[in-house]
Amino acid sequence: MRIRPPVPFGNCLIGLLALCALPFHANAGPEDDRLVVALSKPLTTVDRLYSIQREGLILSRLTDDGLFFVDPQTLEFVPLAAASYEWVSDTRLEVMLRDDVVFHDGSPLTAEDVVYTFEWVINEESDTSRGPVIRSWLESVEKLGPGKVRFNLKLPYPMALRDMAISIPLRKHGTYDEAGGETDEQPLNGIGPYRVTEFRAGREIVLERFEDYYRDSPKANPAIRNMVFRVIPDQGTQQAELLSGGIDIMMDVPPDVADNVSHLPGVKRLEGNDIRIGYITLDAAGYTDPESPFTRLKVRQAINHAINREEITRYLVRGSAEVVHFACHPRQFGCNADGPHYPYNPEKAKQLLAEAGYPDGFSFKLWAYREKIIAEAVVSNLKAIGLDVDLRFVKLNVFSKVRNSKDMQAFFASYGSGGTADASASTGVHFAANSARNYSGDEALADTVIAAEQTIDPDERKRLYRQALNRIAEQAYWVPMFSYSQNFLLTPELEFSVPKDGVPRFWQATWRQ
Amino acid sequence: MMTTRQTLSDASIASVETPPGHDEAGLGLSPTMAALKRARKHHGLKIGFGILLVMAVFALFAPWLAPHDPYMQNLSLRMLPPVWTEGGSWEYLLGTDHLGRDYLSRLIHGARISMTIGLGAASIGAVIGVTLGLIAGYFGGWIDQAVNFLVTCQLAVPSLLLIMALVFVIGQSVTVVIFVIGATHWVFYLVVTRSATLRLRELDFVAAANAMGCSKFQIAVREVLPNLVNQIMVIFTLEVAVAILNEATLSFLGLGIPSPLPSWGLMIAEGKTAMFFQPWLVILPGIALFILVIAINLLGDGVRDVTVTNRRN
Amino acid sequence: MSTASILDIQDLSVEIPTDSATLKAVRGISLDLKRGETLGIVGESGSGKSMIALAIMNLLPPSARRAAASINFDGSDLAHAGERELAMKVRGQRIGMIFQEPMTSLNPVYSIGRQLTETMTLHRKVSRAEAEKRAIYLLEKVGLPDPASRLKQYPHELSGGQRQRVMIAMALMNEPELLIADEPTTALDVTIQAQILYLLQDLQKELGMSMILITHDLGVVSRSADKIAVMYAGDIVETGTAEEVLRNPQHPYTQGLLECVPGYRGDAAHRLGSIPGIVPSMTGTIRGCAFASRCPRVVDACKTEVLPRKQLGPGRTYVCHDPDATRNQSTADLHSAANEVPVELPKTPGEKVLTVDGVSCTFSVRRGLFGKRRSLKALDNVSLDIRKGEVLALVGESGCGKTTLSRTIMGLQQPDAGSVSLGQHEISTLPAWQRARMIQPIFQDPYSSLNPRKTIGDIIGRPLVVNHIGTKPEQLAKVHKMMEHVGLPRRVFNSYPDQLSGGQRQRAAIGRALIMDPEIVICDEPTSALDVSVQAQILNLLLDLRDELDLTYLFVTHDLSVVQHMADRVAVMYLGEIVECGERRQVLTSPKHPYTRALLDSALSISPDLSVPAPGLSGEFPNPMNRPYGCPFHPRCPMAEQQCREEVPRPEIIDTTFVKCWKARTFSHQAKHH
Amino acid sequence: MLNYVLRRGFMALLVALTVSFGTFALFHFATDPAQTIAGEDAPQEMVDDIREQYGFDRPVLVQYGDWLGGVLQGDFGKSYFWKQQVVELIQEHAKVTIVLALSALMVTVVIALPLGISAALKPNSWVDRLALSTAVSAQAIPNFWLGLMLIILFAVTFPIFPVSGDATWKHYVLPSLVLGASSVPAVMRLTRTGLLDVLSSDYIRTARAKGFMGYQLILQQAMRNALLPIVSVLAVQLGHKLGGSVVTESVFSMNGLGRLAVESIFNSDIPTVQSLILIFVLTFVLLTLAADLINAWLDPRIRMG
Repeated sequence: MRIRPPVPFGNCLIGLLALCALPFHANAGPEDDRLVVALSKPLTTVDRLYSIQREGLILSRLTDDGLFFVDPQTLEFVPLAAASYEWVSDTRLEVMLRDDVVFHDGSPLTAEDVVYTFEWVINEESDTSRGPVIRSWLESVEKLGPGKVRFNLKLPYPMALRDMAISIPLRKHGTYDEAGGETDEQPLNGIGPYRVTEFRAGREIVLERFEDYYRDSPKANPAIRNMVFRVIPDQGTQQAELLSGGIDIMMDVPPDVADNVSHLPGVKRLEGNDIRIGYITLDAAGYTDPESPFTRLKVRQAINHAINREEITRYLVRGSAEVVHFACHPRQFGCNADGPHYPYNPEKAKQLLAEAGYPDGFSFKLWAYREKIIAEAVVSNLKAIGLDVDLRFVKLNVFSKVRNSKDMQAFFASYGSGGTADASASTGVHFAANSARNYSGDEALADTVIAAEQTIDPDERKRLYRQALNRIAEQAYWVPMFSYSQNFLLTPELEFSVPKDGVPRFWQATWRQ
Repeated sequence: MMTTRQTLSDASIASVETPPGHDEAGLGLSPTMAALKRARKHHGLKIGFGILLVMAVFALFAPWLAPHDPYMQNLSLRMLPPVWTEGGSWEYLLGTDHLGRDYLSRLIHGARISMTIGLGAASIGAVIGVTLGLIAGYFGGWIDQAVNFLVTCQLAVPSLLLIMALVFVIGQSVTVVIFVIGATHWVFYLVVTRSATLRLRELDFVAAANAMGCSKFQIAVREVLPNLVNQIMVIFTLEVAVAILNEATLSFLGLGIPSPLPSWGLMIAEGKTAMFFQPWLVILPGIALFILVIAINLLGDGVRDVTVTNRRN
Repeated sequence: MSTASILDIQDLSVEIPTDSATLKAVRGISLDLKRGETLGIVGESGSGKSMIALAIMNLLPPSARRAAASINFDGSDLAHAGERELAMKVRGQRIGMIFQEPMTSLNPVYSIGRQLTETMTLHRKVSRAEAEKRAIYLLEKVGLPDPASRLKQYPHELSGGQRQRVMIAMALMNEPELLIADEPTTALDVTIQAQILYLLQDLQKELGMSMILITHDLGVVSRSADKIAVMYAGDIVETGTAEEVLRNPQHPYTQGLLECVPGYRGDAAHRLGSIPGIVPSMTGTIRGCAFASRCPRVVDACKTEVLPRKQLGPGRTYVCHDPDATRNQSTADLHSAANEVPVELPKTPGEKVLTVDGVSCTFSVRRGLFGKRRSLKALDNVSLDIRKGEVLALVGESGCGKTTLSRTIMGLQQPDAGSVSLGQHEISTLPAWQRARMIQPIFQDPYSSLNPRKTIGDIIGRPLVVNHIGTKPEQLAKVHKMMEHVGLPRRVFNSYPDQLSGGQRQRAAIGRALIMDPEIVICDEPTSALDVSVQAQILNLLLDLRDELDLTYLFVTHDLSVVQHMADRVAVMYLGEIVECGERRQVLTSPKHPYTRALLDSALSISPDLSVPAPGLSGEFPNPMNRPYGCPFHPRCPMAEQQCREEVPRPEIIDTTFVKCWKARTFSHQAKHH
Repeated sequence: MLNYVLRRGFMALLVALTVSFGTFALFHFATDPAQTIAGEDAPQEMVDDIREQYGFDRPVLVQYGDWLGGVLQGDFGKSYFWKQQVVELIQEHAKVTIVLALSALMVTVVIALPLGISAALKPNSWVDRLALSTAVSAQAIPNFWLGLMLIILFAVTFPIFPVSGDATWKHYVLPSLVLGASSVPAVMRLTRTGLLDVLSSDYIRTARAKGFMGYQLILQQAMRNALLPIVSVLAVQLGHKLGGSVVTESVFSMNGLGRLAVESIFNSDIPTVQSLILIFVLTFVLLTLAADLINAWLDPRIRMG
């Protein structure tokens, strides 16, 4: 990687530093034990049950605890508010609760609260964001004793712990009743290590360490007392604020910006993993046109050979990003296949095209909704083998509309698996029969994927996923591109590390002494 | 109906001057010649025309004049600075962008896009606006009311939002941008055409045409329209400038010209994230835009000064 | 009345720089005005007469440059006074001014009261109440009824005549010693013109003011002015008393101008004199005499030598070489051949070519932003016929419906009731092309009647093209022939209207009207936008063409001297009705309707020995939206009785004249004994 | 008068309905609001569920009627994207836009009027030339680019004003400048030509003949007439500024209505888009109505007809 110091505007450095003198906001930093985090996208609610945004996930890891959580080191699902659990059968899970967990309002967590939370989620009326997913596997919840609940599943579902860990924070009995619920003083009544003291929708969320948090939680004793999440949609502003001390950390920094800014004094760069992968889906099923060139294997293979994934990953994605060869993130459970790789080879690509009957190429639209630079680089690669590509770069909602109505010949997209280190979240989501993202039209493959999702035995699951992934690679349904890398910019005073799944856990942050 | 009688007066300077600049034989210059004569003395017009000519040459012959292929990516040569700064090279005079494409070549090709969009959109606007204005002004009555309603609708919605919504929903492409900008910039033509038509309709030469048996269509097209040409021309140039700025704004907001086409607005948007560190990425296309638009505006103002004479009416 | 000078202008010049050259609007004129006198400055458009008026108080447009040896106004030199001194002490204080356009000369957004009183309170310590008192006094003086309530009104609520009265009152607020009236009546109807001139004359006498009256109308100046200065091309070419100048003109231009006025020579039907050529370019210096190129008496010396100003007596001067060699040639003499043969009186009336039968026309008009639609009856049961070969003059003031009638006759306006027939055919049933070949218009304003984007050749030939008459070469030949007919040189074929003078444009308009060989030509005030000398040319041309081409004219006009000159029969319109219609001689010498009488009285012929007659009509031309009940004329009629207020008069025929008046018989009887 | 206001009001409603139905249909046919509500990574079941739950599968007319019915009862609905009552959402964002629009208008007036007036008083002088070149350049500078240049300038060289956000009055200085500058050319030119026209009119000559001169002539005689067109154009300009200063708000990251509108468009947040359109249209029509009424007050010809 070639890194150039920002010479032409060296004085910019001084200027940006001068910004520090400005009384922007109450200063962040160790002086008042206050960590200010910049959010690019506004959060419209602090209740994780009603938000699926990534920002919501990051926040809820501070304010909420579920029965389980994802261990940042191993990425395994381990008990959190639960003391222990036991699979009574393939479809029956019993969970024992801790007895020292209290809500932010001081009341203790009881089995009633757990039952209430899950019943609320699977109730159609409640309209929670994760309801449909949970309903698909959870039949009912029942209280077995003061600290014991039982979950009755509709079918064997290995990812139940994942869902409980990521999607279902525990709520106090009656939270969503007319009378109960949120007030201005207490926007959220969770059991996490931080409590919400102020919530200004779309602008700011203020958290304070919850001193009554249960001592033997893996998340116990966070170092920093106050946390503020400020919504600053503009990257440039975030940079200026970071340099002037208005914020302590910014996330999702584009690599170019990270390169530039990290050379200024007073800024530290942190690179981290992300479980997100980028890929191109090709209309192998011929949804757009039964005669579509993409229905031919050789065309799909040609495209796989045409794209210079190494160069794109190295120069554009950068950081810890790696080229991926299969339809999943290598860190995910079950993501180990041995099917064919397609190295960059434009000559071979042209040859394959000719063999498929397109010596002069053909024209098609490539749809994309994020990382325009990469999309452009892909287009450039494809043009080099004689294809006439029209890049349709659109917003997500348009993208979805067209994708869901199966009107795309090819699209570049990415998927973060909701931070789940399991192939079911990537391969499963993309190749299930009912998935709008599935353009393979391969029913056998869909069956394999479903089978993997409903199998508890880890080895059997691994085998099924290998089978599916190899099939995808052989048929070249996808062009798997790369895994992402995350860039953080932070004040050097902050000590913080990025977990493997890419979802920051700010309760781990500390001030450097 | 209550017409004030035309009167003899030497109070107004205009009538002293009519007919303007008689020669010995009592004949003045023809309108075209007179306008050309004035044009030669109009500095703004000359400057504007000169700049435009140069830019038009660049736009027309971009493939031959640009040093590189504007689409050619070289990922290992990303964001080179311009030649005059440290690290710049003569190979890439104005540096490269975030995909390693030659910035100068993209700027030159960008002139093409701006001009195409400007001319295309302004023409579409002109066709819509002039037609509606002529119809509304000439026929009046409920047609005028209906057109007026359309105008109110058009004016009441913030035009940039409307354009954005349309492009967003229809999809991005050069054609779509041209049509959408054109279809939302006809009010100015309409208002001017309509009021001029209303005024012309009352003039006696229209009555004379009526009396000689011309059809309404003939009158509107053969008698009224030629008299609007000057004004339409002036509006056209100004609307070209407006359309170019609109396109740049749209592209800047990410709803205009699709990548990888080198639109100046898009280039500014792409350079924006790095604007504190690679400011040329933002400054250069902006200057190009500014020069093009100011040249068009100078030309437009000049054309107006030159063609709109202080005639009697 | 003292004989001391109140205003003495020496060597005044005005220059106006334009895009291409500098226009010398006034070229070193000198003038002298005695206290209590009225000086009339006459000249055609472009002669620079208004510039003098503006130059005296330095009110010229910002670009204009004024230079003068001195402008001595009662001891103070206005030529060298600063702007501040002029504004504080002279303008509106000692010199009042009235402008031509009453419609635009008052500020539309302020009330009459404010505009009147501020004239007094601006630079003097006068209380508002005092100023208002004076305003009310003056408004009454200028003949506005109910003056106190007028103060709250705004200009747009008043008619043109009323506004001009307000302007006069405003000019008089500070009892000025000198009143400058720049074409004060040109924009007004004849009856109002007479009223205003009478008022001015009256006030001047009463207040002992001096006055400068600037006008193009020789009739007006002959009645109102003590002394006259004649202007041509920025110079004063002749001065003297009104009597001297008008009865015994010395300068060939003055002579020529007078010959151009219809009715100057008394009898009606002879050819008018005319001045050939056009005014020379006012840019650059003129060598010798400016009039030389048009002068019938021109000799070589005129074109080169500096002109002598010849003094005939005190205040009686003219600027001319007055060459002996050509002493007996005058403009009139040039046309003596034509003059000796009076145009024949119409032979026995021909067949009816056009019949208007009971036509009514109503418009609905919305006034203002908040107004409701109201109906306006432009024509009320009008009947008329025109016979082959005659000239029917349609006379009336603005708003009387004469334009609507002519449009209806041309088929451009659908009547609500009644019909217009051309020969045997009703006009609405005729296809446009057929109608176009039978009836063609000539309009008032030659600047708006020709499409500025077409060449003269195109314009004249257009009717042929539209109606597909003849082949291309035939059309071309016809256009050339027509241009010859109307006296347009061949080389203007490819010129645009803007390149032509007003007279040439009107000739082109006539050519366009005649190229289809129509039976009837409707001339809608064809000369009222033209200068007198050009008017004469056009009138002559129209009469010549009638004889040559056997045409029938409907001649719409407000000018009775033109009617006198042109018409065989006359129809007088008032508020959308024809109130009198008959043979020209009958109508003009023994009018049957009081309105016709009043029109005749108001028409000011050139007679320096007469003054402006006292107005015979009260009030203003009414708003057509509020038609009076009964006889529409009754509010202004000096003879109105109960019956006139209640019943619409029945039409009747008296001495072959059609008339609509309850009092017609008594009136014509009275008139005979008058 | 009342009749006139009612007629205009009716027109406004008609316009608002037409436009809002237009947008509604447009979005209905081209985008999938369900995905917005569900989010980027949402699984299929969730999106389908939402589509059904919100009734996006019903005919467009039914959906529009539903929404309109709510509006008539004062219920503007809940934002799909923000999960908040639209009314509250708009209230929050409106403050920024109103302050920005008004201060921008002030900038326009403060620059354009004096410049236009002095240019008209001394045509062809250096002031006139300055005014005209200001107008020509301001017309040619892309608004967003001017904003970026100011940000670079003020972030780097003169860090006096903050370059983004809307927290304090200081945050409004640069955006107001940028937004205000965009309407300077139009207002300036109009002031200049309007005043020139008035000054060359007959009634000003009359006033001079009465002894008016200098500032008295301008203020007491000419200004009121010259104001008429300016009032109208300022109303239109203010209307456009209130109607979402999309560009300025984006460049300076201000949470105004313009950005809200853009975000809502991008997210197919139909209830918000609809309500905003309704508000923009009504604001515009009301402002032009107000301008007409002010003009009627200034000019008796309009007042009395």
